[in-house]
Amino acid sequence: MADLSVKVCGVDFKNPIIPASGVFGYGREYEELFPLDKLGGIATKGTTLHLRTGNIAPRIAETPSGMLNSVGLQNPGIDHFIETELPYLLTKDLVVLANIAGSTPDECAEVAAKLEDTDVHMIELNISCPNVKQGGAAFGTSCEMAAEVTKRVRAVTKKPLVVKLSPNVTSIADIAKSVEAAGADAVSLINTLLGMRIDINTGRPILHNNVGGMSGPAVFPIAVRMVWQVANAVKIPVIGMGGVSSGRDAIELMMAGASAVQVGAAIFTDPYAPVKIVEEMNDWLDSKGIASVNDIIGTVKPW
Amino acid sequence: MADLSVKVCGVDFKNPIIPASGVFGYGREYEELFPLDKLGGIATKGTTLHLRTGNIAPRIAETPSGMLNSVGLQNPGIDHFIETELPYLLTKDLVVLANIAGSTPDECAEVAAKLEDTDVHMIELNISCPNVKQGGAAFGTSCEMAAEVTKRVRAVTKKPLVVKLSPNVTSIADIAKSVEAAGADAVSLINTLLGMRIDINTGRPILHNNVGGMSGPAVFPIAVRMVWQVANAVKIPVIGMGGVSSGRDAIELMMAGASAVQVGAAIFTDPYAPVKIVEEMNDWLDSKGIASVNDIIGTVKPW
Amino acid sequence: MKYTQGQYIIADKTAIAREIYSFTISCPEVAAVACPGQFVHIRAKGYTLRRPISICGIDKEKGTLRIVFEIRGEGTAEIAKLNKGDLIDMLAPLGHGFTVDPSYNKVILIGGGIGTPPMLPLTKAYGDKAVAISGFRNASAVILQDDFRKTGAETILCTDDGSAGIHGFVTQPLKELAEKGGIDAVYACGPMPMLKGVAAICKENGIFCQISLEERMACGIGACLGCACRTVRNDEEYFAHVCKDGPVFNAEEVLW
Amino acid sequence: MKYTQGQYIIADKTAIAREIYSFTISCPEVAAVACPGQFVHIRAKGYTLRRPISICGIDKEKGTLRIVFEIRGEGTAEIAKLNKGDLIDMLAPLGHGFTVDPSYNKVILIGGGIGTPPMLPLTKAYGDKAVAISGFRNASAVILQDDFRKTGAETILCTDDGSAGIHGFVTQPLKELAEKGGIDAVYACGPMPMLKGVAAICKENGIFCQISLEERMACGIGACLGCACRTVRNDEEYFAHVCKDGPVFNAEEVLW
Ligand SMILES: Cc1cc2nc3c(=O)[nH]c(=O)nc-3n(C[C@H](O)[C@H](O)[C@H](O)COP(=O)(O)OP(=O)(O)OC[C@H]3O[C@@H](n4cnc5c(N)ncnc54)[C@H](O)[C@@H]3O)c2cc1C
Ligand SMILES: Cc1cc2nc3c(=O)[nH]c(=O)nc-3n(C[C@H](O)[C@H](O)[C@H](O)COP(=O)(O)OP(=O)(O)OC[C@H]3O[C@@H](n4cnc5c(N)ncnc54)[C@H](O)[C@@H]3O)c2cc1C
Ligand SMILES: Cc1cc2nc3c(=O)[nH]c(=O)nc-3n(C[C@H](O)[C@H](O)[C@H](O)COP(=O)(O)O)c2cc1C
Ligand SMILES: Cc1cc2nc3c(=O)[nH]c(=O)nc-3n(C[C@H](O)[C@H](O)[C@H](O)COP(=O)(O)O)c2cc1C
Ligand code: FES
Ligand code: FES
Repeated sequence: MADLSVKVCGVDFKNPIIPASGVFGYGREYEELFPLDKLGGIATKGTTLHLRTGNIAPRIAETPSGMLNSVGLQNPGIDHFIETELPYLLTKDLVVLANIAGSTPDECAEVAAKLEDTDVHMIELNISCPNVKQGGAAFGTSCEMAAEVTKRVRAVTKKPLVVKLSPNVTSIADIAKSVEAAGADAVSLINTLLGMRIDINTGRPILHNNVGGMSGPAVFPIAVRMVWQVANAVKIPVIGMGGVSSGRDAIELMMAGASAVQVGAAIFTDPYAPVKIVEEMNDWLDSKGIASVNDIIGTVKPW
Repeated sequence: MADLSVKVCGVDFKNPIIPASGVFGYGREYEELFPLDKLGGIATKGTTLHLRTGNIAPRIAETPSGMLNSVGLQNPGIDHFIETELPYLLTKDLVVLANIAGSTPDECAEVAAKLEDTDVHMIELNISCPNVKQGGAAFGTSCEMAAEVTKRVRAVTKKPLVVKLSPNVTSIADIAKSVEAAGADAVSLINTLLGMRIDINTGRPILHNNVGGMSGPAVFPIAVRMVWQVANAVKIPVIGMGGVSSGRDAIELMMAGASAVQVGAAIFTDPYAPVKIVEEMNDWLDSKGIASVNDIIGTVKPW
Repeated sequence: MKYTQGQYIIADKTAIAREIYSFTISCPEVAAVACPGQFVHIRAKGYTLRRPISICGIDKEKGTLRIVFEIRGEGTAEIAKLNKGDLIDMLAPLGHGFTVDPSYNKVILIGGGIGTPPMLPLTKAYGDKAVAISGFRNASAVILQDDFRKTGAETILCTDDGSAGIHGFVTQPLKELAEKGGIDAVYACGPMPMLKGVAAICKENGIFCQISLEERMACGIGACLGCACRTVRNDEEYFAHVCKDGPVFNAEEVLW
Repeated sequence: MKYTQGQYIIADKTAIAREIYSFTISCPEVAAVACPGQFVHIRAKGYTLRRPISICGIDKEKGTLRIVFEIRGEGTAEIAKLNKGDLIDMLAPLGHGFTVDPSYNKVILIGGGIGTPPMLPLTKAYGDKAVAISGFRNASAVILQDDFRKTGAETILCTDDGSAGIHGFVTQPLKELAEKGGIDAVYACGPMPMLKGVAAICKENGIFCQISLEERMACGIGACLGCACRTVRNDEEYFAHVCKDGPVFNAEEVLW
């Protein structure tokens, strides 16, 4: 048994695997299959100040080795989260990352402020949702906006602040440096890549939102590259994600520089994916005689 | 038999399918399998002023539904192309797009100038190769640089000038508008997305160049989105590519706004892919009773 | 919701029409809790998303489920390649099924095309209290009529082109029966225009109506919010999810 | 280069060691033109890139090819799932094979591990003029020794751990034979360190040496420039491509 525990900005994870925001709800649905405390943490569904009904369906399309979604941040609002979902999650033995979003820096700060008096472990500020018109991706695609929203949230919270970055940018390393300078304790990446599918028989985009966020195995090589670039650009920890579907993928992302790994779309293919990934990582480390998963973080040797 | 012919900036293609630059060499190798005049055109391997030996191997890695390459613009130089490859290709009944690149705007212009006295049908200026240190992607990721290099090439050529765009940008529509304003007759997209894979057993990137360009079916939804965005942003024609592997894909890209379609990585999976795609497009159009492929270009009806 | 994920043996496979297959799957723990109107979420090798397919038969004694599906695209084509004896990967049973009320004396069950399979276990539940109306494009698309007859229900067959049964849509016999009166409930599954037509007739005649909806799904269990469906509950708009709140909804709740 | 792409029937499949399979493939037009040292490029269902596998046997009369490959990753695992009677999609024959010179009187053929299969047809071509040296990790990894013996060649078996044949590397017997003299050519395929060792011994002893290299490939036919290999030709550096200029190179041309 290798030691799988990691520490990310002072927070202890029993293992580095975390279901990504948006794919796992608030965990309840998957409890039917396995106890949540098998997981290192959970990133909860992106939550805004007020209830959001999200985009009109269809919201899901399939792509080669991946999928598009245009859920559009449907969520019951931060108050509901704090009252109904968070207390339950906090009874479990895992790290809770509250994923938050907003249409303005003010809204993001207001949401974060509401979490300040809770026992939530970390805040994951989503500045990269491609599926909402205002805020969302716009924050994540300019260094200034990214820094601005990070600063505002930083000002209201002492919780470890993870800023979640968009891959739909020319230089993700520059955005990462901006949010680091603005006070982020960590960055997480990647959010989804903007994509589109058309039903050629109807001549209509499959998604009612026309475009949506692509995720799943297809995006994995882009995630590896971005995690590597960002890990080399900033001093704060990086939480990696994007297309991870096996223990080998998680190890690859950690070698590229991730201190912990989130798992998204793979859960739709196999709901046990996060649990299996933990086991596969352990088996691989054991087979290599590596005592602790910390010994592989950022160890890739470039040519 | 539907009419598959299309016209792109005044050049007639008997059908809209073109093997993409870099995957098809100068066509000779594939002639063993089928006559080149089954194709609408051919985009030749990216050619620079002088011979380039390219990057050190490994240059190829596989990814879910895709691949990475880091060939690094290996080519025999423009003079060799003009003397040895072009005359042969011009004996065939298809449109020849000479794909060119350079480390500086000057070099690009010099290469284009050399083609001015040849009978090549179109120039495809690659401002987006992620695999070379200088020039390459750098030109394609800033509106100013993209416009600058386009202007310089425009100044020396009267040939239809297609500028090939990089997907590794925050707004590909903005880059497209810049090159349109700078005198491009058409744009082609997408080049490859920058990605990385690591061999976890050696702890080394699989590619000796560390990172490489991702292509293949995995990137198709990104190509559809970008073609759609660019087609809505510019008035010049768009040549679409990125992950096309079937007649349905080609039709989808044309509905999104492409006037012609290039096929890259799919040829590695099935060398007959471009020929089969032509047949599949024809069959689909016939089955729908659509008389001409022109009737589907840009017809997607957004919600 | 009680569901499991597992690999189950395909006990039987039959092609029942062109590109339409019937699988009998041995999955006692699923069969034990499954209800008419629920669905299974099937993994297709090589594809990221599972495919939702309705339950078409539940044999609690034998511990088997039956599904009937049509090849519509790449994923269903991949699933159709599985053979008797192979393992099928399912997340099941999922969703909220039909309301079966033993006090009802006469119910009408309507299936259109590949929407007929989920009506079969419900028809079985009502037996001779049921009238099962099925509609298809043409004679060669007709499926499951023997199965419906075996339930003891009265069966009515319609085809769009009249090549089998009544020439016309399922809404025709429904309208006649509804106007005659004495119907406690109508249940339907099929294409959207059909469901709208059915719902309208029921509303007009004040008959309780449940319909089974389709939407593109990812998780299948209510976690991803992918399969939104606009409904009204307690006079308020409610963003329901087809996989969890449905696929069966009371017709009056649905915002078409 | 004369090659074709097609779907060919697998006439025979055998597991010859742990995770190592031998396929006999009925492909008369490929067998007719194939030479020792060439390879086939096999499509693996669900994967973008084909897998290059050396030709291990050519039966021009029966119109069959033989390949022997090891499961190394996902693609070869997928190919290994194919069974006798199934179709295998190949682009073949590809590449530049070994130089077979009838005037040679004594040649040494060296295979290391999964590099032994391509040496078999070459050994057959030389028959009793050949000494076939094979090296493996251990006894359980040993393959093809009966086949080598049947060619009439003298065979020498080495294992790294001495669990079969000579304890040690293939370079040991090679060195002895080379120093004794009378060798016209040495041919080798196997891991890089082995090839380097073989090339060094041949250089020292002035023996003509050809080696078969591996590189990651996309097209397999010289079009994509993916499989670069640094070589020297006519005293100039030449960026060769393993799929077209190789996989067999004269050892002295290779820049290691
Ligand atoms: C609750 C429910 C029950 C169903 N029951 C049956 C049944 O009993 N028999 C049957 O033949 N079909 C049924 N369907 C429809 C079936 O799910 C689709 O035909 C199937 O998903 C299409 O997949 P594909 O691989 O053939 O098509 P593709 O076009 O390759 O699928 C691409 C993606 O779109 C989704 N998709 C495409 N069409 C539909 C659709 N109509 N509904 C939902 N998702 C879709 C797929 O699931 C997949 O994610 C049901 C759908 C739902 C939602
Ligand atoms: C000319 C040539 C002849 C060969 N002959 C044989 C043979 O006769 N028997 C045999 O067992 N193996 C042979 N190999 C090696 C074989 O091609 C690889 O083991 C195989 O491609 C690995 O694929 P995978 O799906 O198992 O691994 P994966 O790691 O899943 O493959 C990922 C990608 O890397 C490539 N790759 C991985 N390892 C190699 C490698 N060593 N060489 C080239 N590409 C690689 C794959 O082709 C694929 O594109 C030969 C290779 C070459 C170049
Ligand atoms: C259905 C769905 C909903 C998502 N919702 C959110 C969200 O609310 N907030 C967020 O930060 N990311 C959201 N994401 C992005 C994921 O958290 C993750 O960044 C992305 O999917 C890449 O990982 P993957 O390839 O493993 O899925 C969502 C992704 C999916 C597929
Ligand atoms: C091996 C390889 C080499 C390439 N070389 C070039 C090149 O020289 N010039 C260029 O403009 N694009 C080059 N490309 C990019 C392709 O032309 C194309 O834009 C990209 O691969 C996306 O299409 P696909 O997904 O169909 O492969 C290359 C792609 C591959 C796979
Ligand atoms: S499919 Fe995920 S909520 Fe319905
Ligand atoms: S693999 Fe394409 S040139 Fe060798």
